[in-house]
Amino acid sequence: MTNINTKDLIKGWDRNTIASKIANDLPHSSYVNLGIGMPELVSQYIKEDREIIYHSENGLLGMGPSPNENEIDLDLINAGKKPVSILPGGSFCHHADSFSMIRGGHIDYCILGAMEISVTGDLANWSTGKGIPAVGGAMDLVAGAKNVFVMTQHLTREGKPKLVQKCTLPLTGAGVVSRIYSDYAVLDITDDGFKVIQLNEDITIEYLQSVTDGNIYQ
Amino acid sequence: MTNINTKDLIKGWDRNTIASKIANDLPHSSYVNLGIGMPELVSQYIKEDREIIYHSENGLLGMGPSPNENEIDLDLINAGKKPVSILPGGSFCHHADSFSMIRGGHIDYCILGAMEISVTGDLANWSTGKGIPAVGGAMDLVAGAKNVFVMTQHLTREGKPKLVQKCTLPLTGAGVVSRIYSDYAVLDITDDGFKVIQLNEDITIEYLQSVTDGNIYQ
Amino acid sequence: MQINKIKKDMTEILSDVFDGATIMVGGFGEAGSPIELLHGLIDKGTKDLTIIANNSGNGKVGLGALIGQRQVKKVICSFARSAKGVTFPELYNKGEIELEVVPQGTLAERIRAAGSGIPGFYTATGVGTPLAKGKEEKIFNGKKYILEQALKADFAFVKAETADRYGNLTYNKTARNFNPIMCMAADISLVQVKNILEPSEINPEHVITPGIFVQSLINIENPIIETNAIEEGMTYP
Amino acid sequence: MQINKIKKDMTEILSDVFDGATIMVGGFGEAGSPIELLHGLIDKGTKDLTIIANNSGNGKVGLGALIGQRQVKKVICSFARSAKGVTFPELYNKGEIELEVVPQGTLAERIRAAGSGIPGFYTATGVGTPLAKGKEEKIFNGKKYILEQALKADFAFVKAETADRYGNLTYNKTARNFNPIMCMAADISLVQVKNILEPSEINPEHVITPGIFVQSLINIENPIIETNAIEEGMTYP
Repeated sequence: MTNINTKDLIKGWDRNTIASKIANDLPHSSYVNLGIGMPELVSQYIKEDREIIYHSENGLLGMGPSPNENEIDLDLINAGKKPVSILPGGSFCHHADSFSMIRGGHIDYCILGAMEISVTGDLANWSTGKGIPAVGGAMDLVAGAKNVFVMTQHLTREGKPKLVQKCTLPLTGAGVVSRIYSDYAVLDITDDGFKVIQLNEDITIEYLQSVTDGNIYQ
Repeated sequence: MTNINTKDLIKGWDRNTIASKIANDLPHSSYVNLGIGMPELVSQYIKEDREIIYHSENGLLGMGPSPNENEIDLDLINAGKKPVSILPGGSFCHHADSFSMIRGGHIDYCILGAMEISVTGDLANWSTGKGIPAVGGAMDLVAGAKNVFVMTQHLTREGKPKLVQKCTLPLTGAGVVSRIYSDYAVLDITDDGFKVIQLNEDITIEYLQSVTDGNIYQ
Repeated sequence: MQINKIKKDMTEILSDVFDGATIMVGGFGEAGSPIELLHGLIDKGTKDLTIIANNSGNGKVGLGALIGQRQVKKVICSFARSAKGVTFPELYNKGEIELEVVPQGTLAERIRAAGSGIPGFYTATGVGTPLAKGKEEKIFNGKKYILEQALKADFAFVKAETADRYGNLTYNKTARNFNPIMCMAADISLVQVKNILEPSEINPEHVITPGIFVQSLINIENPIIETNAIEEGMTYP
Repeated sequence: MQINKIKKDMTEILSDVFDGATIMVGGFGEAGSPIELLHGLIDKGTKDLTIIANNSGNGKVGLGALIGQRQVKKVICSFARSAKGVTFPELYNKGEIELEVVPQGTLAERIRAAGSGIPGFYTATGVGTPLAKGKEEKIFNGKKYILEQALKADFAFVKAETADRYGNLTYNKTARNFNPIMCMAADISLVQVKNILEPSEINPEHVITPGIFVQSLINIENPIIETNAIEEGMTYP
């Protein structure tokens, strides 16, 4: 597998489209932890037919949207340390209780970004192996949440596949990912490889295989 | 060691006197768990020069005295399931948090009754080996409290020593008791045996040895 | 669509409970004991239950009644010798019900562990006693500890003071006891609650059991007071 | 005599803190971070500290300042790569400060375990990753877990919203975070608190940290707001 020339790449779904696909797959009454960054978009695409409760691992259940400038309380922040709000029916707890929710399997869905995802569901998303090592709550989330969804570009900025036979970066967890939402496809991790659940309308399965380092099937 | 004829026994301190001796030995600002029964008397003898906080393992810190008949709330009970009160500065918690206080070494003193105490500080106080086995919180208390004090008659109703070379009954904990307050003496558990801290004014050290199955010294 | 965990009646809230289930029952003595839910189980006739609780029931009310109806095959508890216990001792002495004795703090921590995704932990409680028999030992900093395993359940039966439709709970005084950790440790937590409030009426700082640990609620405004019921000679059914 | 854990000034509350101590520092980012207590440590000049915290400080305020003063030899934390971190990265890149990385939930649970008398527990977090290296493994129900050990400290530095003289604490919103469990895990917990109330003014149902876990309090009515302080270019001392 050689790198793809990034100029030749087909443009896939934009991040809002990916976020709306994930939002559609979260059932009514789910407890969800959205990772910092791109996954935060998901909450904007939840339809009226369901209510989702957001968990932030720093002790906040029932997280609401960013407050107006005049309503900011620096004691009310999310895991990304940004000011947020709390919705009616929300609650605060300490860190051990918050991670009991995660580790105890009470969080239904956790949506995270990825650097690499292996065909067996291994995830690498916390360390490039360089710089100051910093893991935060990622290892707890992938080990504890009932379903771990990855939201990612299919390729790195350098045009290398993120879906790989075997991760080369330090793992966040082994065999933890259940589903991947990329700009090219929605794929499940199965015993037989990456199973395509939905393919971007502009690309073929052959193209998808050519930008994926691991068996793809439909 | 044969049984003592109970008619020949010297009468020792009464339970109120024993309770007041324990009360005097609890320092200001101590967190204390009083076992069900005789140890509950201790709280009546705390002097004005100190404030003691009582813990009840069913999730009550800052336990106060029995309420008046018209103030009874059956949701406010102690570990013996009797109605109690809560003092200003008290708090409620769940059972895991309550036993974190015990197991984590935050309870300074725990005062318990005993069936047998060995010369190495083993305690048996939960089972005669007959009937329905029921341990409650006794094993947690003796394993977790910083200081385990025993409040007891020196002899059983049948005139057998409770202070023994080796316990014959099922243990509550091994090497856990630090001090014994009996009707005959106050004794510390030491490497050399039962060390007499205070002897009842009506009895001799020889008499004390004769009713104790284990080395006594002053 | 709004989340609403409030069920309309006892039949609905108990609909998933099955024969052979393991059920945690909250309460310490009568405080926090979900008597009406237990009576619902008697009405339903669910059998071969394993009960995890601190006690084994008083009189012929609540857990005492359920045991009396021979719906329970095993009790896991810390103290099965209550002054007012009648049904458990009778069956136990005839060898018709099993008992597993667990120290109270170990029981609480094993339940909390199950709810927190901790499969096992070490404790000094019970070391050197008959209750350490068969348990793995390990030395930490020169001191001996035993390995205790998480204790989980299919259902938790819980009594709370207030709730909202999300399942956020508060309790009354020492009726809190095992209830919050049992909500964490069971696959499905069923809660009987005195008062149901609007979500905005419960201060998020004061929630004791967050709704994530609760699946179903039923409003029981005036629950039976066990002490009074036993004094009045009540038996159920 | 009445229990009164309130100290009169920073010198008194910090009097027992010694060179080489292990100190837990509450807070997640700036929320709940005890900045004034940390500045007190800078004034005192205590050295060779091991800090246990979620982060490694922002700017040159609070923990960031303490590290900048080279009073810290080691940091145990989950995330030492904050956007506003300056002093830790500088020393780390020069090899002049040690770092132990612990997953955030494992960090919280190790702290809670220390406070609860649990010397070790098993978790799935980190299995198969570089952070599992050297840790004992055990299989429960066919799944692999690693053994994590309790993490205790000589002192906890904590920030709370309200307190009474017994040391009962409440927190403000997500400023709760690590503070309650750190109070449990330290031999001596030192708390800076915005408001001191009479014991009867704190509802016993609403206490988050019971006074048994707190040794000393100091009233800091208007604590520094880190975000604003950094924006204004504040450095301490």
